Amino acid sequence: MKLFEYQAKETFRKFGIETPAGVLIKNAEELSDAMAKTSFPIVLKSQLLMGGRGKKGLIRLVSDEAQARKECGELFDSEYNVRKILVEQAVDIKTELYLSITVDPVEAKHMIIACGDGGVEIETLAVESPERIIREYVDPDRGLMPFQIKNVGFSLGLEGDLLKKFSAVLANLYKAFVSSDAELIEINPLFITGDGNIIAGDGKLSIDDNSDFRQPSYGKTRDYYDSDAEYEASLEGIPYLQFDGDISLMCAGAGLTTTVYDLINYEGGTVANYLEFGGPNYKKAVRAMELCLKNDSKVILVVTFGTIARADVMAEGIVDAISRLKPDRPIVTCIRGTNEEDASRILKEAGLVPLYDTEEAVRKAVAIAKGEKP
Amino acid sequence: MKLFEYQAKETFRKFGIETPAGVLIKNAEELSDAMAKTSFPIVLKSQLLMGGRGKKGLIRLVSDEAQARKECGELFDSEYNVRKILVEQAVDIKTELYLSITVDPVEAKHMIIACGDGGVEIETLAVESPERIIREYVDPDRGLMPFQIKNVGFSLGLEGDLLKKFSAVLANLYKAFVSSDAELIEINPLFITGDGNIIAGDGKLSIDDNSDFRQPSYGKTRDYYDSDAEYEASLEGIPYLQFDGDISLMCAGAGLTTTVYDLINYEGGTVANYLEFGGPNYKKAVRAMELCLKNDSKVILVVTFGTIARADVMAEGIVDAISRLKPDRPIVTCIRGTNEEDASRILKEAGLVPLYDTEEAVRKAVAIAKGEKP
Amino acid sequence: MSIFIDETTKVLIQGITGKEGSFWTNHMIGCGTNVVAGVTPGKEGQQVEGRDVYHSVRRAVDKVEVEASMLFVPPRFTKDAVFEALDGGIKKIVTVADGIPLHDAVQIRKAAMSEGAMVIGGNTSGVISPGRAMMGFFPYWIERVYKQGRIGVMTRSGSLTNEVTAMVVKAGFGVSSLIGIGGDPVPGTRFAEMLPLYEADDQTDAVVIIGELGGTMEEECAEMKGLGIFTKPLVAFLGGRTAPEGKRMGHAGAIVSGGKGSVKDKIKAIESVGGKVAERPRFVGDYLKELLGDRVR
Amino acid sequence: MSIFIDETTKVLIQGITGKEGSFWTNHMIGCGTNVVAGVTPGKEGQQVEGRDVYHSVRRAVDKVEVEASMLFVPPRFTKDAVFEALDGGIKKIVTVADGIPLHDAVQIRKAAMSEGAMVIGGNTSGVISPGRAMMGFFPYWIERVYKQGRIGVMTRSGSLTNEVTAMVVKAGFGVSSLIGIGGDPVPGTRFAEMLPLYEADDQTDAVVIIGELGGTMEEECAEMKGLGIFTKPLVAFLGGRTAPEGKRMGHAGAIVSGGKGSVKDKIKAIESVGGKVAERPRFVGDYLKELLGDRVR
Repeated sequence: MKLFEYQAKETFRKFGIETPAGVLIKNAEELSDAMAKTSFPIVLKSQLLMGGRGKKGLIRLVSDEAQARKECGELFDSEYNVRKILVEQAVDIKTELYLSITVDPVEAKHMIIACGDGGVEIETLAVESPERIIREYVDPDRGLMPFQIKNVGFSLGLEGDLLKKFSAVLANLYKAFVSSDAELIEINPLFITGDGNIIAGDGKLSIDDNSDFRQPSYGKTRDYYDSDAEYEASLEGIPYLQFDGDISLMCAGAGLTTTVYDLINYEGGTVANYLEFGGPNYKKAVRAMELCLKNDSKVILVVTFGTIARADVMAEGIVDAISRLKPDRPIVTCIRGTNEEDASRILKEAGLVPLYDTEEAVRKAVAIAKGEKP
Repeated sequence: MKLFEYQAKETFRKFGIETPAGVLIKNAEELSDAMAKTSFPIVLKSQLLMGGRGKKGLIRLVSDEAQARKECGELFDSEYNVRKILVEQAVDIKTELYLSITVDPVEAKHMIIACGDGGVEIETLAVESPERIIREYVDPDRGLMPFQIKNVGFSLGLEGDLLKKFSAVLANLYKAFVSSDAELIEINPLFITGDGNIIAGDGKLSIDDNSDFRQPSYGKTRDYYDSDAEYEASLEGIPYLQFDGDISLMCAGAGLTTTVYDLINYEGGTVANYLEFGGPNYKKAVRAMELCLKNDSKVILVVTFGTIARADVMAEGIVDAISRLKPDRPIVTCIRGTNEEDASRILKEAGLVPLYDTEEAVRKAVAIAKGEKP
Repeated sequence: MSIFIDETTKVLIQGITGKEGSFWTNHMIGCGTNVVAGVTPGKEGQQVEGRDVYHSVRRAVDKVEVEASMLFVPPRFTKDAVFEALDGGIKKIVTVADGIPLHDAVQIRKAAMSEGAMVIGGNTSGVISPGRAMMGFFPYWIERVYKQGRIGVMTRSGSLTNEVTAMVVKAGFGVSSLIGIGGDPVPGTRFAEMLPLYEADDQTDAVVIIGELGGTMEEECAEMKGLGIFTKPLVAFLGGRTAPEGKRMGHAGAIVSGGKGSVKDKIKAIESVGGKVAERPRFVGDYLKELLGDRVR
Repeated sequence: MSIFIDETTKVLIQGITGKEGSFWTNHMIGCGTNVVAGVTPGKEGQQVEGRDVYHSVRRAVDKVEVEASMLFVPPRFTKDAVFEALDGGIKKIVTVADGIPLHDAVQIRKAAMSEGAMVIGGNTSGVISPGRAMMGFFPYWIERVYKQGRIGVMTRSGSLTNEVTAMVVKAGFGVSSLIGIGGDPVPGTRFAEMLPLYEADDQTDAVVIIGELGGTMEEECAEMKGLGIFTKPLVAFLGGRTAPEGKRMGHAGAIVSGGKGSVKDKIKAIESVGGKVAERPRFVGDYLKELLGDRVR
């Protein structure tokens, strides 16, 4: 689960990493209070999970009250889903660094990534100037050792008091990374201020979903999602992505669903939504179909090839969903796997035409989406 | 540093391991208050660092107030250095276990030792019935894993609720071991009570002296030492052991001092004290000689063969100590190593006869102790 | 023997008395697997499918020779169970748990590497050599997917594996050993680490990789082939060719970022060393025919 | 080369700018040691004895080839410094620090073992091959102790080593390589682990062990000799024969408990495999004469 900047910064502060003085506001009315607690110039930072907020004009530096009120209103009214703004004191920046920690799946280690060019997109830099990226690998059993912190600090060209302060930041960031079961923790940029302090300018923190049980719950709120449908799907634990095409996918298995997505594109079709209800969700056909029906799609395509997710259970679920939801659009089914003969019988009894070949099913769905009679 | 039972039990409780209800008293007058807080039968446990307290009659089970007062008085007045008594509620014991953690220097792992025979001396059992001892090795980087706790528990024949409670005790004991930088942490016996609880009956905890800087200070008090001299020496950081023979050792280097101790015994002499002032203490000749002079020894034997502990500095220290303390007994010197020529000159100028061969020096000291003129 | 496991491999089942554990133990035996014992703490003395149950791995290996362990253990206890198996000296471990915490997965792989063991999974159906043995849960009774033959299959998926393998069988081939390394971001074993085993296996003529966008596992395979460590024909099917950048589509490990892990890169890497990449599952069968010609299937 | 180090071994000094570090760097060079560089965080750009100082081991090994590292680092930072040396790929490490926390020492030895490295110390004077090279601090200028020759010496002590080695020299022999494994309860390397190196060393005719009560290191040596892994003459001197049980006499590791670690046991073990145990330092020379006869000394 990706957290917002303000949440990442809360975590930073909890682990002793300094952030700019700031106040989180939920609407334009709260701006007065926030301004009372900060002094100009201030930065208005829209709390959105997407990257490139700066380029999209979602972060604004303002130098007086009138400007602040105007720009704050603009942000809340923008085309993006801005529900919270972090109002932060501007910082006297001397230089900017990049610092993050993630896992390296090949080495099976924690990987610290640092760079003297703060504010850049690290992925871009990795392609364009890989030699500027500093990497330090940490044995997960041993944890981060002091010499490794120094290695990073010296590679960044830090010395003396600044090296000491940076060492504390990195040690604390590592603690936060491990304690939070993070997939990624990132400070970009990490400010070095004119008076020699080190402050987290921006923050990313992504928590491993599989570690929910041992992490404080951040609660799934609408804020985290681009659309209502994605939010609703997440509450059900159903992987769901919103697109704006014609065909609603209702497939099982991440790899198979992705493959069906590809095949639709190959065949000239368009996808209305990616929806995967395999694994532990394979009995959630009703909820899955409800989600699909909220789209303006022209057809629902069901493709499964399950093992534990039995074909007969899948088929029953689809039939049950149809009888409950009475969908207003045709449904193409291609349900295979354990007990697939029973599945075929169930589908036929419900008046559906079971298919057995994925490509055939995809072609059928694309044809329907293009106007062919089901 | 070895801690007293009551201190070990404080640590146990801090880490969530149950101990019998108890009150520590410093004199017989405090017994009334202790009895008010417990109920009979109670156990009076003399707080001494030596082993075999039970056999020496230093632990007494008493069943009424009169008996308690009588035995408590006896303990405080005993020939041993009883300065504190732990007054504990007696426990309804069903069975007793042994449980300890130490380090294994060969495997470089933490080693859990457990045994179904609580209360026995584990070293004796190791010789007599080694097959009864359960060992579990813990990787210090990974820490104790749940399956290892279960391994120990099942080997002890525990199941169900008792296994669960034991697992908590062992997990907590391991945390205490690591957090305390312990050389040894031991619960012996570990009681299983009639009502199915697990309680630490006795406790040993020995903290690594090299880890002082990161451990809470227990303070060096007279309580921990068998004699005043050993206590005083410990305050100086000088390794010192009290014996009752004729020759005071004032040597440098642990191995060499031990060897001189052996050689004196071979030559028919007896040792008044073992004293080692090498390493960082090599400039403490005055304090070392003061300690020696407190004994009824007949001669002081100085043997060194130093590298960083320079011979000339040693010799100067001895000469300085003599001029300050004016010792009432002869001093035999055998000071070698870095700058040994200077050392010889310094000793000769002070009227001493420098020797160069350890055995010769030992023979000389033994002869003096037996009455020969220096 | 085949890759990883065959009908002689002595297999222990950790979590054998659980619902899933006992159900699939029955099927593993049905598939030919040599299940020798099981472990469930607190259940020693019981039997499942005629196999003795022990309290712990250590107590099991004290009594019975064990070469591989199959874990039916909930994700949050998987790390402990894997470490227990490693502690018992077991060098082949399969864990099907879906939902292993990421940081646990890192430690699991780290431990396996440092102890020279191979952990397959999590989030996988496991390993199967059709007609001989399996560790995991495959509908081995569906002959149009799990037909014995001479094609090795490695996969990050579940349902997609059935889809692709059915095409392999439809083209007239069968499967020698199928290894599901799992869909997690940090699998215990990576594709490339299996290739030397397939290379050495005289029952495998070619290998099919069922991969997807994200990560670098397919690129690592290409590297192995480029270095000549793997020389047999290689055909890949990769899901997510048309996936939009930055969206998490597919498994948790399947995210394309900064141009790395894109299917385009993977195709380039594989084709540059003479491997084939099939655009559709069906084409996998076509490429195998092309590469193997009329060789015994 | 001799055991562990000779005049060609490329030695790095960690903590080179400190008082002890710079003083003994001068002497190590004086003894013949090939000191190639030094490390002190924050002091890169300086020189000590004409050798470049780097911020870190990694920066040093990037520039200079290094085979061994000598640590002049306070005990509480020793674990970090050893791990840093291991991280730099250095396989021979000597640490003289006296006062390394016990739990740190366990992790140091653990790390060395798992990375196939050898850590000598702590609480030792180090390693010397007289007339050729040393890592540590020995008064190598005292010829009646540090005379070059063909006897290997291993020791847990400092001053006692001078005492015993002087007797070896007095008897007409010299020292090939002297290894001080240190007096701590958990030394990085144990006696028995050095024996194969002495066995292979064509400059060593016999080995003298200077041990003491406590622990099982001398017994492990006897086992190596019993197994035929070490076949050269072995003479031991053991301090603490008459030490009372249960008292901590000698080094921290030197405590006899429950009949284990007594000098009596050690003597029995060594003699049972044909080794000699000298009751007095002087006898060590006598036994060497007896065992080596008129062999070149």
